[in-house]
Amino acid sequence: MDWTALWLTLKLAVGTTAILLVVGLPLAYWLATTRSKAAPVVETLVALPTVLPPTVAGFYFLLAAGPDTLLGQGYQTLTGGLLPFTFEGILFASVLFNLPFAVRPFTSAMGAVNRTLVEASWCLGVSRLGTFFRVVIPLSWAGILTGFILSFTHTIGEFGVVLMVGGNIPGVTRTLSVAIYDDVQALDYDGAARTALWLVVFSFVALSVTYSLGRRRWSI
Amino acid sequence: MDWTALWLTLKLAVGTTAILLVVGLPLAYWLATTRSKAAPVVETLVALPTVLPPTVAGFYFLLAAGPDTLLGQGYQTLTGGLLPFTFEGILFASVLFNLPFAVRPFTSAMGAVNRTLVEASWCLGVSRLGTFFRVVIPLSWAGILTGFILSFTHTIGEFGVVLMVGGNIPGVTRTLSVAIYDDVQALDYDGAARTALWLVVFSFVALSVTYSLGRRRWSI
Amino acid sequence: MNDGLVAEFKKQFPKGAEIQAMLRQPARGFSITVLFGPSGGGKSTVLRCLAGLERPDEGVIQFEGQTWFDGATGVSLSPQKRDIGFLFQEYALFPHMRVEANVGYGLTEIPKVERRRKVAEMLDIFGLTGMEQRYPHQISGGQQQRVALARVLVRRPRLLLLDEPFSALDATLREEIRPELRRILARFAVPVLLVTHERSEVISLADRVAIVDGGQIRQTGAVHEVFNRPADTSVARIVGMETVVPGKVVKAEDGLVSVAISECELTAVSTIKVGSEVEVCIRAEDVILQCGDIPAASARNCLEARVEAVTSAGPMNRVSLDAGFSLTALVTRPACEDLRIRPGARLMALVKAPAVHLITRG
Amino acid sequence: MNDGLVAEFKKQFPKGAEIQAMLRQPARGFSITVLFGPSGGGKSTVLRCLAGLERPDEGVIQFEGQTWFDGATGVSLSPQKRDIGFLFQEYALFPHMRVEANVGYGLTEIPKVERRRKVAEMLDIFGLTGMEQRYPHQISGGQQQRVALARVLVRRPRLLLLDEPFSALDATLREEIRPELRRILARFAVPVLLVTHERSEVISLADRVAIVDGGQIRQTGAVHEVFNRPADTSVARIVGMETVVPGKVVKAEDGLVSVAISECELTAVSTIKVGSEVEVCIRAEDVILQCGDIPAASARNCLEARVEAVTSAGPMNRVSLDAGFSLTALVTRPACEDLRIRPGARLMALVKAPAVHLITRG
Amino acid sequence: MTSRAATNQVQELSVAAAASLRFAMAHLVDRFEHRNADVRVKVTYGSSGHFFAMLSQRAPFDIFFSADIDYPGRLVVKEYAIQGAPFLYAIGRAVIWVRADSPVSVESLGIHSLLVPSIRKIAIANPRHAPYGRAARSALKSLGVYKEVQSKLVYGENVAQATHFVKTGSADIGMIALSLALAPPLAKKGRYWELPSDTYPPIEHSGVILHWAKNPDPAERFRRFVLGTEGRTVFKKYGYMLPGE
Ligand SMILES: Nc1ncnc2c1ncn2[C@@H]1O[C@H](COP(=O)(O)OP(=O)(O)OP(=O)(O)O)[C@@H](O)[C@H]1O
Ligand SMILES: Nc1ncnc2c1ncn2[C@@H]1O[C@H](COP(=O)(O)OP(=O)(O)OP(=O)(O)O)[C@@H](O)[C@H]1O
Ligand SMILES: [Mg+2]
Ligand SMILES: [Mg+2]
Repeated sequence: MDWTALWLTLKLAVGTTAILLVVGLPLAYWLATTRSKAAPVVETLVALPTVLPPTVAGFYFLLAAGPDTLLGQGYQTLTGGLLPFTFEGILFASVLFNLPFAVRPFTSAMGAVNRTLVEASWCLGVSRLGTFFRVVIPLSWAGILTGFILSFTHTIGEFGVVLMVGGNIPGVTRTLSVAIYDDVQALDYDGAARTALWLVVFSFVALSVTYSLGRRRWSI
Repeated sequence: MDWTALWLTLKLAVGTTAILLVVGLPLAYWLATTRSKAAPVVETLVALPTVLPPTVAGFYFLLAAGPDTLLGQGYQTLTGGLLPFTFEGILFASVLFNLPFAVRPFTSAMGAVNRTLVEASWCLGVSRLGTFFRVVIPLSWAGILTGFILSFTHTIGEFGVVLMVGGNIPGVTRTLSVAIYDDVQALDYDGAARTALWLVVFSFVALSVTYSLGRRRWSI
Repeated sequence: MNDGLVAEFKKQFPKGAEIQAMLRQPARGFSITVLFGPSGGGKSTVLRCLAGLERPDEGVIQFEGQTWFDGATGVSLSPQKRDIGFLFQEYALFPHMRVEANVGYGLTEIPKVERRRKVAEMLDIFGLTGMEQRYPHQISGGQQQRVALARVLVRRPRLLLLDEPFSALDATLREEIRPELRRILARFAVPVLLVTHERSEVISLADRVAIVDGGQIRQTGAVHEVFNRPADTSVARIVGMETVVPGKVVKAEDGLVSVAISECELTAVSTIKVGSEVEVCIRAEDVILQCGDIPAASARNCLEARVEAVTSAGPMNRVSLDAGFSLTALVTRPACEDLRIRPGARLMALVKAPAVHLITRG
Repeated sequence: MNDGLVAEFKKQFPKGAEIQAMLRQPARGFSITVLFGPSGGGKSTVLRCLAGLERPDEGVIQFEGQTWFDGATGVSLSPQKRDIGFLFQEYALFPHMRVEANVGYGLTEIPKVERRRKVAEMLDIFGLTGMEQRYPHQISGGQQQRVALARVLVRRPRLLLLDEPFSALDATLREEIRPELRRILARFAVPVLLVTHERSEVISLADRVAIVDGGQIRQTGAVHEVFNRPADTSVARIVGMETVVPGKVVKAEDGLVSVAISECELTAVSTIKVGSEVEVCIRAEDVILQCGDIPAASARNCLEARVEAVTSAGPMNRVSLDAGFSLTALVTRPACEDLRIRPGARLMALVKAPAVHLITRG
Repeated sequence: MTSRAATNQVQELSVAAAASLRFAMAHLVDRFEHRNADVRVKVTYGSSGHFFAMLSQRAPFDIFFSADIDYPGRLVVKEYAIQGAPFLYAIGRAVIWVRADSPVSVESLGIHSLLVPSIRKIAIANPRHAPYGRAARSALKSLGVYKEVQSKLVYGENVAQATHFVKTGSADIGMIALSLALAPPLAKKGRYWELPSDTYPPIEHSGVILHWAKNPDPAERFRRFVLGTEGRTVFKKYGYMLPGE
């Protein structure tokens, strides 16, 4: 078992979902409540990266974030480094690539929240932000859990983008899924199976716990 | 532009989502309404394929559906052929691999349907099945749309499983995403970019239309 | 066997109240049984158990010889198979359907033209014409309640369960709707179980009443039985003090009718036809007592009465009278002294014609 | 400037009704204005506009000198900034919170102990003790309504907007809750706008009443003004026929009180303190008219009266009397003939003490 | 003090190597590290195409061993390499491979084993970009069976994937690298017949040292080691031909 790869995978998956929660929840709420004509366009843009093969998407990400581009140069002046082949790079790419798996479920769940309850909260003097946290989020909990689980598992399994953007550097960007992929490529079927089994067992436990905890006790 | 690949991609994406709707909606309804202890386990099993790298998942699918296994032999006696390297094979694998992207959003949306409305329908003499179609599905529409969009786009972009299970046979299993991947591998960046642009534009239009149509006019 | 509704069951909510029901609706055909009682008494739960939405822990529910639920054998018919009409206290309109589609929802088996006609008729009755194309969130609370009512009534269920069908309607509207409701129900000949917390609604609607309080059905019977002879003080507190006696219309003229009750005759304001069996209701505080001769008075009904009992009720006394039928009056304590009202005393009871409320049955 | 609520606005629903409101609540401090009218009249919409949940198309809403809405300048304060308490007709309890959390929801800024105490006090007042840990779907309809009421009242808003606060409660409970409500409201000195479709609730609660029908405020004023002098027939139809006059309690003894109305004195059953200003309500059908001398009668109030007008009302006649104050009686047509009731005639009007309803203000 | 001295001395060498080289490379690294205690070699395996795309964005590798000659050539053209030309270190050999349990006696039938009627699918690497795929296609053409078998071909992303197809039983026979057929996981699991080397252009494996190499000295040392006798022995053992042979 490659423990650094496991650790890296966990870091990537947790980091990605955490960022997706922070970025995705407000974005989803905006999408769910706005009447702006721009909303379907934004939703479409969010979903678009998924239609490209991951490796190719990663390739374009490399191109876009490379040292020759404005983006790359901007990032370089800000941080002194480049995104490709770093952990930050795969994290960033992973967030971008998992955006629809989080934002879509968030949006559909928030759109289904009873509008009167939001109004009730406002009339009880609770700010929009407070209402968002105390009413909208709990009431769209199932959808948020969905987004969470989908982006978490997808991040764990994803290797195309990570491989391309991260360069498969052990301890930095070599995640478990990349490792398993390598093992299989190297015909090390037993090694791959061992790691995969570990991954599956670990995910099974994590998901089971999440699902059990995620069941709600109240009813609509 | 590789028109057969486009056609095949469409066929695969439409076929996958269609099967996911047929299989996923009842499964999701069961998951959303049951109190069975087995539910979290089933939900976890559904989500599990996603934690494996697609190529590796495809590899295990090949192992499981090969001529040496019970599954493979059973399928062979039934249909006279094998699953690997056929359109049916990639369709089947694609359904399996996209299951969580459809079932999870379906489940969370159906779980949020007001139970009293279902009861009201029953009391108006409408069967469980009728209620499912006339009340549950319309009321979880946003979530169903989410599952639909996520699995559709993910099927379009997915190439790991398709490549492994399908063997990249032109006109049979060579989808657009595989073609783009090949172009990039062959350093035909212009060709890849052209195809990718097509794919993106096509998806953009399709998604925008879907999103615009999918907005509901009623409120909860 | 084939004897209407027989229900006898128990339902315990986890960490909550226990609800016990013993209910019989012997009559077949149209008749209204009202479940009446304070908030939280268990009325909705009883209806939900009858509808098959809640599963009792034990007991039996039978309707017209068919077993709907049997705790012993585990039989439990689905709501669809029970063929009931259930009006939810919270309306439960389908938010994704327009008013028209909501009302026509249960009418799947009849042709479209027929369905449209029936729906339009119902909407007309409930004053909802012109709102066919609105979604539930685009109509007012009372309008929503009427849509829910129309949706239940447009079908022809075997049993109607209505949970507070008029709570969001104003008095005028209620009075317009009630006779329509009776007309429809009588035409379909369906028995009705109706929940309310309004005393006036019990008297104006019920053939039989079941008093529900503290999770139990305290008393069941004809309205005048329960209202005149409450089984215990909790029922008495719930029903208030009312005279409810059966009578028959013997004369009708110019908007006024004469009703025969045992030996007496009372005048009431009503347009009910001669020969009708009616329930005569008189509020205890509407009865004025006088001694000696009575000069010309606007009160049409002067009854000779004998005092049977005097009981204290707060600052007032409750006087039970025998005026040919049992009549209750509520008088102030000083008046009791002035008139020397005590058991055995004879006096005149005055009741104005508009204070005599007549309720037709059937 | 600093003069309570001034609202004058118009709201047009797309493809729906147009709602117009003109409303002034001049008094500061505690006072109840009731919006009264038939279902679909526009009551909820008026409240929603005042709360800032619906945006009027034009007009102005000002409260205590602060502009809440101004169609001309586009000002529109958020509901939070208006600092109101709004009770929704459909309760709008948070399904994911227990009763306790629902009630304490708006109390974020005070310490936890204090919050618990306040919540417990409210639950006690509304008879909800023991249900703290239940979710809304685990309590009955009436209990839900009380939770919603408690949730609004536990805060100290500057203005209360209550949309049908008692529609799911039984009479006993209402009568228990109303004085508590008054007590709380008087303590907080908040003005209240309350929607109802129950006539009795208007009389028992309102200081001022606004009749809402067909999307418009038809008449506004003190309850006795509106009820005794309806501006047009639609208002008259809505308010019914009632006598409502202001009076003052001058004697109280043993559960009975004497109320002075201009020159007369009436006896009523009440525990109101001497000196209180009250609204005296007498239902037209509770007034009995007699000619000549009156023997001992249980009716405590015998008033000399002069007939001012007789108008027909269906099978009955409506008799307007001057008994020192204006009093309306409803009598059958034959009685009118027997007693020769016509304008100018003098006779006695009998009203039983329990039929004199006293409502305290303030 | 000692540990600090150690860290100062030990240099890390980042190697990007084609996946098909894994077994030979592991052996080489072992030997090299044995001799050069001051160098720690970290090898990353992957598709040569991927590496090319990544190296075009200056992926932080010191030395790149490709499974072909094209990608290193392009890197040289882009002036990303230290030398003016890629170094050629081995030449791949292609074989026809079946699982040990296959009824087809590939050793005796040779190219005709592809024509056995029970063969339904033949796995090769994608000729578009995989060197062994190109070799397989040329061999099929020059042996005159391409037309006959074309409809039975399935294409792996690379030669490893073509091997998976056969290994899992999904394809009945495959054209793969000798180095894979000899690799420990497969050595006893299958039988093969080597394609005559004149039926396909040589599969030249070459490499480059990147000009941004952090440690050019060990990289150069490793290159020389690989090209030296010891390296040649290893490659030979793992089923490669050697340049100049
Ligand atoms: N799911 C539940 N779990 C626990 N207790 C419950 C549940 N549902 C209802 N109850 C309790 O059971 C009692 C009866 O409830 P029910 O809804 O039948 O009352 P009701 O008579 O309809 O009252 P209302 O007039 O207020 O609607 C109430 O005290 C209520 O709190
Ligand atoms: N969103 C809407 N779109 C169109 N019409 C509406 C909308 N909301 C309400 N209405 C209409 O406006 C009128 C007033 O509605 P409102 O809810 O204010 O009535 P209300 O007086 O509160 O009635 P109730 O006593 O039945 O609750 C009704 O006729 C209703 O149908
Ligand atoms: Mg109830
Ligand atoms: Mg309303």
